[in-house]
Amino acid sequence: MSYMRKPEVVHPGLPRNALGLTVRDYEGGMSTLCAGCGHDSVSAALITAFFELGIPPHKVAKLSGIGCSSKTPAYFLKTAHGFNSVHGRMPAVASGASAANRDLYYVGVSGDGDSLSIGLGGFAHAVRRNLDMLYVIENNGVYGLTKGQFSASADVGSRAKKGEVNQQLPIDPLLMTLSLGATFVARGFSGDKTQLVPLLKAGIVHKGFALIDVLSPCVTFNDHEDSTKSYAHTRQFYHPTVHADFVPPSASITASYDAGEVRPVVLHDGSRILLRKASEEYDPTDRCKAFDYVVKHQERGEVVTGLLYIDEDTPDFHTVANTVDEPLASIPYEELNPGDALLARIQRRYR
Amino acid sequence: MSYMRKPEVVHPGLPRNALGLTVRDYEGGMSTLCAGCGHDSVSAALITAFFELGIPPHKVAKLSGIGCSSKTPAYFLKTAHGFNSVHGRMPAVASGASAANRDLYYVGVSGDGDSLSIGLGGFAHAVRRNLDMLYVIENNGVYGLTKGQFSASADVGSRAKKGEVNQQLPIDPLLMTLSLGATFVARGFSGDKTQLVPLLKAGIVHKGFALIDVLSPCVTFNDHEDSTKSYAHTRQFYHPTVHADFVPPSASITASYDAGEVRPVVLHDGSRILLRKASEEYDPTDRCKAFDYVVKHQERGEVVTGLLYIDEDTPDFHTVANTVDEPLASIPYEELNPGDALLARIQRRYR
Amino acid sequence: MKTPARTNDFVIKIATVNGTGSASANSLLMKAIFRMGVPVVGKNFFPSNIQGLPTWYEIRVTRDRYKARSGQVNLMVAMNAETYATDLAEVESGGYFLYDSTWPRNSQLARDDVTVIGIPFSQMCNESFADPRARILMKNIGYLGALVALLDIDVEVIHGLLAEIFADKKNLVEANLQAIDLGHRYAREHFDCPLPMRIEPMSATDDHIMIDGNTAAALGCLYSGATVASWYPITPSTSLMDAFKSFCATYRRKEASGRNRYCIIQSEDELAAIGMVLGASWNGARAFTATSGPGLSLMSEFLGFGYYAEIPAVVFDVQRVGPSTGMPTRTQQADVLSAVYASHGDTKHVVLFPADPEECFYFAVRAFDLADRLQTPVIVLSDLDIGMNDWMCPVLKWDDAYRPDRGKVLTSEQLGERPTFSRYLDEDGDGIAYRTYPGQDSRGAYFVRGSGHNRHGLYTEDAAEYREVLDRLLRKLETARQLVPVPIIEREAKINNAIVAFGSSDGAVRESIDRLAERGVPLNYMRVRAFPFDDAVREFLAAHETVFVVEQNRDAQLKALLVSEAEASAERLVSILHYDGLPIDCRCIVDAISARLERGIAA
Amino acid sequence: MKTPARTNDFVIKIATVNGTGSASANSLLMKAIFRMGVPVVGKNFFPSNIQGLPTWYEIRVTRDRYKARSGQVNLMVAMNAETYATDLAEVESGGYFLYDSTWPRNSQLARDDVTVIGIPFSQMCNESFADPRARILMKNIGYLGALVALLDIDVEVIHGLLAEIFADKKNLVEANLQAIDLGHRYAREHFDCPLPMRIEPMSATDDHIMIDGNTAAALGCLYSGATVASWYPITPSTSLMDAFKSFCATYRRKEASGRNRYCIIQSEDELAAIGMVLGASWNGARAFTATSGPGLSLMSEFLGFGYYAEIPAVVFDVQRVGPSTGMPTRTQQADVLSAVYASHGDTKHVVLFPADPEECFYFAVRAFDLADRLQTPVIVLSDLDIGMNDWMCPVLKWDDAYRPDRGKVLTSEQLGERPTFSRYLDEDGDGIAYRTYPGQDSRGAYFVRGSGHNRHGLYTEDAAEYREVLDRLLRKLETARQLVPVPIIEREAKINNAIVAFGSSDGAVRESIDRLAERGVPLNYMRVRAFPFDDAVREFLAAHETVFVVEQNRDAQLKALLVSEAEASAERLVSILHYDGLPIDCRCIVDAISARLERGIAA
Ligand SMILES: Cc1ncc(C[n+]2csc(CCOP(=O)(O)OP(=O)(O)O)c2C)c(N)n1
Ligand SMILES: Cc1ncc(C[n+]2csc(CCOP(=O)(O)OP(=O)(O)O)c2C)c(N)n1
Ligand code: SF4
Ligand code: SF4
Ligand SMILES: [Mg+2]
Ligand SMILES: [Mg+2]
Repeated sequence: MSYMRKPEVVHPGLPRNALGLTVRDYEGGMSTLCAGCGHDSVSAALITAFFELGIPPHKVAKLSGIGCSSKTPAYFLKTAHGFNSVHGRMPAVASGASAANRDLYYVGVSGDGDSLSIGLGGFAHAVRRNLDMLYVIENNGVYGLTKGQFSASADVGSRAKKGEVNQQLPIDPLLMTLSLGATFVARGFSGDKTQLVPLLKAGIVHKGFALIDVLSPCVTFNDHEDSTKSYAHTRQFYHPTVHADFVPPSASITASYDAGEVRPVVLHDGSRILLRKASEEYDPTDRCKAFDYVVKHQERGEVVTGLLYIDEDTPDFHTVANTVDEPLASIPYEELNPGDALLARIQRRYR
Repeated sequence: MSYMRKPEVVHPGLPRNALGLTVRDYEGGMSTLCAGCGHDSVSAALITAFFELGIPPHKVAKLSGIGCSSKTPAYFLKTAHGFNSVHGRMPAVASGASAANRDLYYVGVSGDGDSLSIGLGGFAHAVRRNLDMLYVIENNGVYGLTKGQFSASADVGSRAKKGEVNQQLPIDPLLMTLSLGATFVARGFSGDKTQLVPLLKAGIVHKGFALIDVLSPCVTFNDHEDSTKSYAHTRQFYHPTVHADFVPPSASITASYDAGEVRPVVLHDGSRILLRKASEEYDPTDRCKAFDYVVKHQERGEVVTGLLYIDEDTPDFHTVANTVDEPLASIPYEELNPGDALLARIQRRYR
Repeated sequence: MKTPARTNDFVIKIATVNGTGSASANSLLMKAIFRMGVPVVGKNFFPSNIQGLPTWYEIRVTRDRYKARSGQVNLMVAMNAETYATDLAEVESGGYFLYDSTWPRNSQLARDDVTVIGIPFSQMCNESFADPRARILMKNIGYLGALVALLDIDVEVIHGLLAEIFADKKNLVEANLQAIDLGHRYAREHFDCPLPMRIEPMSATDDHIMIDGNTAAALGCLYSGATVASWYPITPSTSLMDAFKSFCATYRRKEASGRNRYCIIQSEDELAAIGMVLGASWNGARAFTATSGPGLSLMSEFLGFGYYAEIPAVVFDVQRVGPSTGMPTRTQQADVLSAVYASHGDTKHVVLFPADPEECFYFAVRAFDLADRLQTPVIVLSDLDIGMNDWMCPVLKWDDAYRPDRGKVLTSEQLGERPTFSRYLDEDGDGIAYRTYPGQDSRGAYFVRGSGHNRHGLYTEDAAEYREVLDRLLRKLETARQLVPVPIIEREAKINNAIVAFGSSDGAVRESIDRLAERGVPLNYMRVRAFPFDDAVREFLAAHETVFVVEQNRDAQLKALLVSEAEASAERLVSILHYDGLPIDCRCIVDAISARLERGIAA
Repeated sequence: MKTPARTNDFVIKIATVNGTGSASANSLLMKAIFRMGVPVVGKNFFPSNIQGLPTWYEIRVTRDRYKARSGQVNLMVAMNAETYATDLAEVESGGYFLYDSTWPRNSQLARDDVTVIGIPFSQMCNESFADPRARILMKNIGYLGALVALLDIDVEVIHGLLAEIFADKKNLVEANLQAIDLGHRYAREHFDCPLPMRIEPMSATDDHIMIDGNTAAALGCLYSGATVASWYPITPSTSLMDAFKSFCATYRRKEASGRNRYCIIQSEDELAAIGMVLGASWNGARAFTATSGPGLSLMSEFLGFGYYAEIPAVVFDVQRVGPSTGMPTRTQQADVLSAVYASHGDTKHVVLFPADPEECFYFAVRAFDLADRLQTPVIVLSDLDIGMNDWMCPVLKWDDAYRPDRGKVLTSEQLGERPTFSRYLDEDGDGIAYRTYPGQDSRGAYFVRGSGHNRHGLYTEDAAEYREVLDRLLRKLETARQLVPVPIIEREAKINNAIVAFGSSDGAVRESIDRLAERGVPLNYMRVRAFPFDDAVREFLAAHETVFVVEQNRDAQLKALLVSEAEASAERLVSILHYDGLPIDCRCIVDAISARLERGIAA
């Protein structure tokens, strides 16, 4: 974003967050997506989440690959730096960026094509690295930008706009990341902002890799009858399992919950997630149970949503890398230069 | 392999298989791997498996990527065609080869580096395609050929020869392929041929993608103390779960088993696998249970082996592709040429 | 203001918003003119998104059968208020500006030298159609109706086309006719019809079709006997595979069983796509992939493998604007160097440069024959302009006597007759060794590898053995030189200067040669059609004083190849470069050459 | 048979089996000679496996300070019976063949003109050492002992070296001394020691070190202030990252906390490695990767992105033998074209060509400065010969006044002072725009993209806006031309012919110039050190009648660039190509030039 000094006109009545900013300060450029595209709702939810968390926009780095979904970082937080990389390679860019500056909030936006086809390997390795970032897959079962081919998340039996019926097994990002030891595994729906916004907030604050698979229908190529990723089908078979309320560090819990119904999880910065479970026996800290739960519902054609698994203990990328607290990019050269004298000393071993 | 007409001297007493061939006919070139390398034992097991199954060597296509493991197709079945591709891309080559000729037996040999790092995406998609092939990962926790860096299967806490201790989560090919809907998921150990050979046979005959993760120690870079992929460590923590006896179609079952102990699975060609389970409640046709079982034992530091999951029902790649029975590569041009007259007809729509 | 009579020689440009269904109206318009026997050139300028952004369609009516854009617009059909200003500015003096007068026009939108025609399309459609989607769609048919009247298009032809298009949906014919009528009637009632700029029937399109290069290439693949294809979707190559898929579904299904005699794999990425092609080709099938720039970059490791392990493969690179993701819906010819030199190490590929859809068809077949004969990847460099625009081409012909050249493949029988088989031995001195297919005979077994190997296909690190294979590959490239399509040369002995070009620049170059000839500047012409360069290319370059090399890229990539690979002397080559993403027209060529020659004369 | 006295001027070649520990004995031998003040050249020829295959180490003792192989072997230490025959054949007439006489030698292994020296190393070691592993290892030290006697090497120097190497393992010193003594004694007792071919102390190695290029490059990265590195292991680049890692572990750990001031990521593949480097550089760190040919191919999509989105990156390509997987443990210079043109579209990269480890160090630093200044990827093309062999180099110097050139980066303060910020605007006319780091200031925010963008960094599909950026990138390349290392030129006005070379061919070329001068063939010399080519390159090429271009590749890749990118006239450039995987020596150059000039005179 180039900038010009132009005072923006802000409605005086707009609510302000802890930083004194309004939601306007978190908006982005004008979307060029199709009217009704799920992805625009996800952008809106991200705007709300960052606004409500009160994170300064310039402390956020937005990253993406290629696809309609990957265009969206242009449509939120226009005053944050962004990196629209090449197809499927955003996880690598995010890893390098994080290595250089651990002080920023990283939010990656990708598509099911970008992450589950060309980018699958890189995605899996970012999970393995437990890179501290929010990773959103805007999942519509198709390659929107290239006009509606099935993606790897297309369900068996789903029909394409042109008539073809998919027969290949879908890759479920939840199951895959659970198998890889992910530390935050969630699913949302672009059509349910009430569920999505707290999920996003929790993912942003989670120290480690937070995957949120967001069902985000493609109105142009995958919103017809017999598509299992349409708005209608998602609404019908959508199964909220664990609702996550996000409570910032300073706030006290105001809503009243029935005892036993709510399970709090404390995040590294003192925020809490209050998990409200649809089913009594569900345990969002047991990855085998989460796996089983997703598979069993999938077999019934149901799409479970919510924060399905969380683990705040596995060390994140920088902890394992044992890097200093200071961003590497900010260390002055004077502290990095080993000096002339040392160079002479080092070279003794080469005599 | 170039050939010269040179009658090979065969020991007259050597046993012959149904085709009248001896095990010599299934051997390969001289290995250039380190003495004691696990991979050589896997080659030996493959020789036995193909010999015992009585498959004509020229009906086998051997494929691999790059690495010490990927060199091994040169060391078995020298009279079969082989394809040593580039690093991590064997699954793609296998997919194309299979598309062209569904009549061959495909055996892919890869390493943990080749399949779980650079080749992860392609590997996952071959699983998803349920490509009809045997896929062996010779897993040693390191990149052998590039001198011992940790691979993505290195366990947390395992120490490298140079002293570094791995702290990154391992990618377990079993868990990952289970999450992707694989139809045959097994683990063996290069040091246990009794278990490995029947697994390989079952994998060869299985119609669909048969993954066998074979623990195959690298004597040069990962066989020291504090390595979790050494011979000693593997022997100690190795946990056979489901033993698979392979019974060819014509044979009758001769060994006697206690009732309830054995569960037969019939393969598409009439062969049977007799599964003998270590634990009563284990069910090798339930992928969630298999997932749970592997994870739980892993948490205890145990490495489960055997045929952990099998599904003979999911259609394989060619079934989904609805291709003719005849290999595509063998269809004469005359049957493929739509002809001049039709070309004229087709072009009417472009007027 | 005088409007010159421009019968059958003018350009219509239609400005709309994408996703509103204007594409079918535009192609209907173009086809109608074509069916009236009048040559046309159609270019679609569309954005890299799915819905809601400006898009244009340009139709050149060209009685002189030119193949390129003229560089002018004579009639603008402005259906997108957002772009009114720039659209109006683009009209040539004496031209027309047709717009939707439902809403009042900004008073600034006026030019003395352009006739503005307002027709209330939206209003008429809103009054006539109830369904909101139909209202949007029919607006397009409405302007078509107006144009029928204004340009004197044969209504019967339009009716015929509609009947064909909606053969299955008769009820739609009705609605369309109604919309046509709305526009038609309004135009006749309010304006002098036809305009001086009009269509008059000719018979210059007999034995021709209107087809895009991707479809033609797909037909070529079908006729070449390709059975395996693998690709990862990328604009502008996607429609090639779409077309192949649909041809196969119709013409390659075994009737008795309904089973497929082909296998098309949508792979997980381009690295896998080319890997699959190599696997299938190794196994004896004809296999191909289609991609564009970023995909070609990703394929480069495997392309080097194919070169060195000597496995056939056919790759269509339908070029778009680079570098990087660039402009996916714009055209360029900037992958020349990356195609020829794809991969590290001493790797050089055979590359074909089709100029139009017709050549896409024939070169597709040729590419498979070359790949099999030479046992190497062959890259067909098309581009978005050729691949996605409909071009007028002579009807495609097929000779049923054609049999694929599968190259030097030993059968089991032949293997039995020979004492030895060495996969990489140059038995015939042409640099091409004999291969075998897997699954046939153990005596033909060998282990393909991208690592160092000797003439027998065995692993080697021996300096001399390694070199032997590498030197043979150079001999093979010499053989390739003699097999690839020769350049098209138009030459008169007494002319000293010339133009060299390739691919989709052909039309603009030919037109500029006519224009320059009119100005007394005669030029010879050579269109290069393949790499490695034939001797005729060398000879032509050496024989001319100044050679203008016309390319649609910034870095003069063909010129770089001509000097380094055809030993052309750089001083005599003058680059004319066009690389803004729009298909080249003759004006930039004429201007550059005129300027240069004038300077030359002045100097 | 006469053996010429060759004091300090001969070649020892040691043939062993890999995995048997001969490497340390060989480097001990070389270091001892070096410490005696005598210049040496060491080359390791090892197989692409881990254990059990033939391997050779060549040490040239060169009082005249040549830097290349001589192309001869005067003393063969043949410890591998499997290669006896070829090893013997390789010895120059008048030379020596030292072998393990424990087992009887095949009678055919004899040459009239070579002195065979048999010493029963295995037998002696078996008698002296109990541990089987020690028996194998000590055999190597045994032949070292024999060479000490035969070549008159200073035993004290050897003792000193052993004491340093085994500073922590004193007990090993003992065993080694014993083995040295075995060989030494046997040689003195059975043969006339020293041979006429011997070492005499000099003082020609003061202020020099023996270092490999990968280690030197890693030191350069350390001193340049690089903090982030990402790579995927590949021979022969792996040791670069290994060295960087070990330097960082020692010199970049914060003492107080034990925490790292660096982050090295072993990525999942090369595509990710370069992606991480771009991510880190975008975020303000100095970041780099190291790879070899196949990795470069895989990086090509991202390299084009870096070029177009204008993000710094430093890539070391330590070249090995291509095409494809090729011979990973052999050397070549065949990635020139793929490096310069990496990626589809109009992409051209800045490439540096270091000639030896010393230049690897300085060019590493230079590469980071150039990448930051030019905001673009810079590729440093080293090769296996430079990267993995120990070269004698002047001691490396560092100026503590050095400060990294981070290029045009706007701080928050500077942003505050300006009315606007446009990421891709050419404010200074040098083609370089201003950038900002993320995390600093919202006013510097922009969205990096590889898709079409305008001067403001905003998405565009507009022809003129697109072109503006592409044209500026060309201007930036012009600026690069003025910033990259200038060629090294050795030139006398009256000499008409010249050699042009780059990288590791330097030593062989310099030696051949001496040889040819002796024969009365004077030649000028230019070593090209970077792309894009400086004007001095153009001028030099234009000023000579015949220019021999020496390259270690098959396809004359530098020559191709010189004619296409420096407008050199192809007719005057004559290629001398060496590409069998072994480091070039002067003989092929001398022979080719002699032959050519004789032909020239005859013609
Ligand atoms: C290397 C490469 N290959 C192919 C493409 C073409 N391409 C652009 S977006 C896309 C798929 C996007 O699908 P997805 O990630 O699901 O995003 P969506 O558009 O559905 O939101 C493809 C294949 C490309 N840009 N780069
Ligand atoms: C593109 C590419 N990158 C890197 C390499 C170098 N390389 C060769 S083998 C290998 C790793 C092999 O590890 P694995 O697959 O586990 O096989 P192993 O040697 O352990 O059996 C690597 C990184 C290569 N050949 N190609
Ligand atoms: S094509 Fe689909 S995914 Fe893309 S913008 Fe339109 S609705 Fe969204
Ligand atoms: S290095 Fe390891 S994996 Fe490679 S051959 Fe030796 S033991 Fe086997
Ligand atoms: Mg999608
Ligand atoms: Mg391994």
